[in-house]
Amino acid sequence: MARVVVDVMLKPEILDPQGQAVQRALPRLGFEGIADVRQGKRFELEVEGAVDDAALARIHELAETFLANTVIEDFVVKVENAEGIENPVTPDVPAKSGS
Amino acid sequence: MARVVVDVMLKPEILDPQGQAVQRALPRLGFEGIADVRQGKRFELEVEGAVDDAALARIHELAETFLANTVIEDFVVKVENAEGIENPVTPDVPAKSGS
Amino acid sequence: MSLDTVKHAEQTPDVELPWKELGLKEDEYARVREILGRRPTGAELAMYSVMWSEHCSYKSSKVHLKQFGEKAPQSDAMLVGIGENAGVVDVGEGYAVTFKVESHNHPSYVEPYQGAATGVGGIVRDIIAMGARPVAVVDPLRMGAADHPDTKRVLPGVVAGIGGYGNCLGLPNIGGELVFDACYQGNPLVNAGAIGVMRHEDIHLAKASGTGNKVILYGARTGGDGIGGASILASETFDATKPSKRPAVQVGDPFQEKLLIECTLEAFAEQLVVGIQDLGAAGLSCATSELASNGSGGMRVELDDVPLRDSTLSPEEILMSESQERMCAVVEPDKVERFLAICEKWDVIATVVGEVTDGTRLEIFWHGEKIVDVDPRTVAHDGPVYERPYARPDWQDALQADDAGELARPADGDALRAQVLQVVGSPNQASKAWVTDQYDRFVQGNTVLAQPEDSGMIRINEETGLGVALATDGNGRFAKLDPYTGAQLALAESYRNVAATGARPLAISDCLNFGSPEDPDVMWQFAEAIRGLADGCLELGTPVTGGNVSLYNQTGEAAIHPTPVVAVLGVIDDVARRTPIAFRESGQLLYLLGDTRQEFGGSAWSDVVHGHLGGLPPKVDLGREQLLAEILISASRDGMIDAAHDLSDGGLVQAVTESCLRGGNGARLVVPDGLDAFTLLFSESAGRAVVAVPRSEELRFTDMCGARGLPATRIGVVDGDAVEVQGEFTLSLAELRSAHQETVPSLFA
Amino acid sequence: MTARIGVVTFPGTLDDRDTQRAVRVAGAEPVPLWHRDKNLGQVDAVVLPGGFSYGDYLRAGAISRFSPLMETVIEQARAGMPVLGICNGFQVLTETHLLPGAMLRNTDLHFVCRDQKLRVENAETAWTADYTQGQEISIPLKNIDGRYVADERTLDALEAEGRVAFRYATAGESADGYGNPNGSLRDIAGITNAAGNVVGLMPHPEHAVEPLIGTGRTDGLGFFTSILKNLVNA
Ligand SMILES: Nc1ncnc2c1ncn2[C@@H]1O[C@H](COP(=O)(O)OP(=O)(O)O)[C@@H](O)[C@H]1O
Ligand SMILES: [Mg+2]
Repeated sequence: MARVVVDVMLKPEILDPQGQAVQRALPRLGFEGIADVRQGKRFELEVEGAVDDAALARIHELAETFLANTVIEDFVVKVENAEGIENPVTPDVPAKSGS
Repeated sequence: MARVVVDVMLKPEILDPQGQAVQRALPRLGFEGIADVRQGKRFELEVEGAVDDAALARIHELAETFLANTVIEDFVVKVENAEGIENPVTPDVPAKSGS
Repeated sequence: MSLDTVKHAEQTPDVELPWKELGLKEDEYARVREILGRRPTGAELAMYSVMWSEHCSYKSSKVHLKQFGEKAPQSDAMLVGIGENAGVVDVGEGYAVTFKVESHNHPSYVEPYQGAATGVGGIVRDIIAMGARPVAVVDPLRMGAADHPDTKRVLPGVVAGIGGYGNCLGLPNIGGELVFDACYQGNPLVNAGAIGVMRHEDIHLAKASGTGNKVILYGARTGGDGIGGASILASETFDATKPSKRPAVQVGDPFQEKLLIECTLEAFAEQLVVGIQDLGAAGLSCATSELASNGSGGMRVELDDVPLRDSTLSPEEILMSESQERMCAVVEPDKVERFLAICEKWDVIATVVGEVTDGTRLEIFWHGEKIVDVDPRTVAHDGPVYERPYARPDWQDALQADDAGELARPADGDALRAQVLQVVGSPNQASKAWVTDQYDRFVQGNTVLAQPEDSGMIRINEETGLGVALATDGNGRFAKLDPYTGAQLALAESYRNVAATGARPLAISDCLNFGSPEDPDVMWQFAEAIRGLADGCLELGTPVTGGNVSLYNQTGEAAIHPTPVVAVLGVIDDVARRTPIAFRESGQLLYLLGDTRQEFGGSAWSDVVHGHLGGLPPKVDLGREQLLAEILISASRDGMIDAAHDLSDGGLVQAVTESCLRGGNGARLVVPDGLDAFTLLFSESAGRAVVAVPRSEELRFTDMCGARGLPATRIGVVDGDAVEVQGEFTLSLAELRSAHQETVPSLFA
Repeated sequence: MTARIGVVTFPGTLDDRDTQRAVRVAGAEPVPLWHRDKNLGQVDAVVLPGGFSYGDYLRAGAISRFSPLMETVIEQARAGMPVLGICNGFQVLTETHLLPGAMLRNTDLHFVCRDQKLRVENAETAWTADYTQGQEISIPLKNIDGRYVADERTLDALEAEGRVAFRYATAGESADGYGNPNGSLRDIAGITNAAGNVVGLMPHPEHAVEPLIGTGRTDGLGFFTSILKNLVNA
């Protein structure tokens, strides 16, 4: 079983109240030097069978039509390898949110 | 400015209804072959200055005391390199949620 | 290219501006040039184009809307009328109430959650801007067919958005509607209403007066949201290097809005505010031009001082941005420090961005250069006015001739029983608890009545029990059959719902949802609906305090049903006397008030059983509505009735089902002389209600009805655990409950 | 001398005024407390009311718990001062670890507002003494992050020590307010610390103190009369 990760973040120009609330709390917690915080969603999909281009294309479509709302969100699809390092996928389909 | 990513996921033994809702919707959308879906949070921190061990240790502490609630959640801290590949950090402090 | 300053505009009269792309018509652009005596700067063009849009200028609707003023009934209650952010009425004991309904239809289709959420945010800011503490919200909704896959996307998102925003803001949701109809498939209606309460002396208006007073912008930072038009101007014409896509959808931050409420009310309480305006559609363009034109002087604004979320925004974009959760206050110089301190206390960013001048111009500066120099009235109030052509549609006669009275009726008691189950279990008639249970109705601790009661009711004064009631209604099917009557039926139903709870109707607000004004059929529907509403308000003595017009609700050529939604506000001296819908006591007598006629045009029965829409809607008799209301109010005040439920879509059987389920008691009904069971159960004649009368009060109650000339027919008794129609059928409460309560969850949960 | 009960306001707190009213209805004196202050100003007990402090962003209660006032509340609670956390207040108490476990999104992912039946499991805490063991009460529930979770060991310990203060009553039809509304483990609606002075629960007793308002029941008043007696007897 392979793991594919879809990260969904609000587009940079869209207000992120959650990230802002975290950032504004940091000084109170004694943390400095963090210029910006954005909060998004992470989906971990356990895929049966091979994660080939066809499978990735389907997951990309899933992300675009369902996991993310591309009116306000961007997403990235990644395959996690054994070391836990995530490689962003750039197949024929663009990995960044299309529309 | 460097980007550090903190991924926060519910511990495996905790019920994740959001992930389940996604998974349940998949067949309706015509998707098969996805055995499990978990939904978590992704924080992108824009760090001023160098992301050295000291900075990472502080972010680790931030994640442990604030970004994640380690009663229910695990977290991973990663540094994003120029290619967008995220390397999990395993410094002296354990990268998986401790406590 | 360099900054398009006023000076530059004077020197380069021939520069072509993208006025067309910004939605201005040729003659409108010519008019702008004429007003200014030169070509506008990019920033000025941006302001005129948004402020002269249909949404902000009411250019197609103005000529009709003025009837609300011309036909306004005499009313001592009106403190602030149409034209301000929201109307204000006197409810006694020194209290004033402001309320309004607005639409957020199009954004909610694109992004249901955020569209609906920001709809709530916008209406609540209108209420705060009047000086009031918001105390409740309502949400009249119209969705596409219940079983259409896209409705499964839109409705749950809209409900989650309304709940997500309103719940987080701490406003009880006390009413609304949810109607499904295929005509709304590509264009759902998301209307949101709010009520606020203040003392008379706390009423605030949107005007900037007093030379030297400071203009303070506070709340969220300004970002690139909702500035479609302006970014055309900014990126494509003036600076091609800019990202050309700015988001058309805004993300709401209810937490920020909650802070805005608290800090604004604290500033009001310390009398720090001369004038105030919320930032809604058209953002700073609207707020500055309206504040300046309603006040006595001019205004000077330094755009560089506006706190930004995105430093790449152009001045045009800053002026147009519709970023949520922002307000603009005018404050005397020596009170600025205190105002800013209150904002700081609530973690709200506040910045002085300008001041009131002794001139008459609105002047806006960027990097030290003047980029706007206009008479603010010309932006805010002197927009174009259209006399759009309208004509009675050629299909209207055929529609009305298709009489619902001809439809096949149930042959016997068994068939009638089956149709009753079918109707009370249909998506439109079924319980909406799945929706309303996602809304907090208890917060603030003053909710006397909420869904599924006839109207919401909020206590205002803990000591005296003074309260207000609000109901919203609209029936697009009736309005399609006859828009004049349909609008009056919406008014009558909402009025009746308020009276049924024991409150006295005082005033109304409305949200008029229609198709394209460029279609003469639609324009006729619109004109007729307004005429009906204005005539109706005059007759009932309930003035229109304000409202909202939403046009262009259509998919391609197909317009939605004309959908005027009417909100009636009522007042009750002591909320302890409120009348709920529940049949709580076995043995109480059921009386049907009003006349029941053969009226099935546009009815729930014709829709659910026959998929039919045709004929004429029920007849309206506003004098009768008034009489019914007086009886319901007197009966509540004098303790003569224990329950009342108005009759509307679904007819008597719908009302009895709801009252039985709510009270956990059954009812035995007898068909009175002169009526057949089918007509008794399903007719939708207006001006009716069912009441439960304790036996000890029967004589007093019937005497009162008799003396005042209201038909009151005894139709049965509260009893048992079934609804039984003698000689026809029996339906157990359990069976009715599952039919009524399982439909909506089974579609959407 | 009437008891003084502090009611904390964080940015985004919603039920502070209602809670003050409930304290008043019970006959005590409500004292508004502001999150930025450190000083509790002579109060005998503290209520952390419901709402969406900091919008519930990040996690419900996660940001508020770092307020200056909470430092003092934590200190005083450890020293025995009665503290009641309602809904968001309960979430704050778990984030501070004054109470074990955590609160997650309801299993059906919806905000739920309803009149909820509860069983009183521990009628000996500072806030529940006016109820009887096993008593069924009905008070409003309204939240989206109300699912109580803790690991099995913690849950077993809570049960063994009698620290489950309230459970959702599951006996009847859920339409009537029975049933576990959010997937809370072991139907837990509220818990207490070992000493019985710190209690947290998801439903809202402050919305059920007047016969006319809300659900029309006064089942929640017992919380506030309990604490009054507790303080007078102390
Ligand atoms: N979207 C909604 N939001 C809030 N309350 C609603 C909504 N839809 C329906 N309701 C409530 O449900 C109850 C029944 O609605 P409806 O049948 O439209 O009432 P009526 O026919 O009396 O106008 C009313 O109390 C109404 O306020
Ligand atoms: Mg009604």
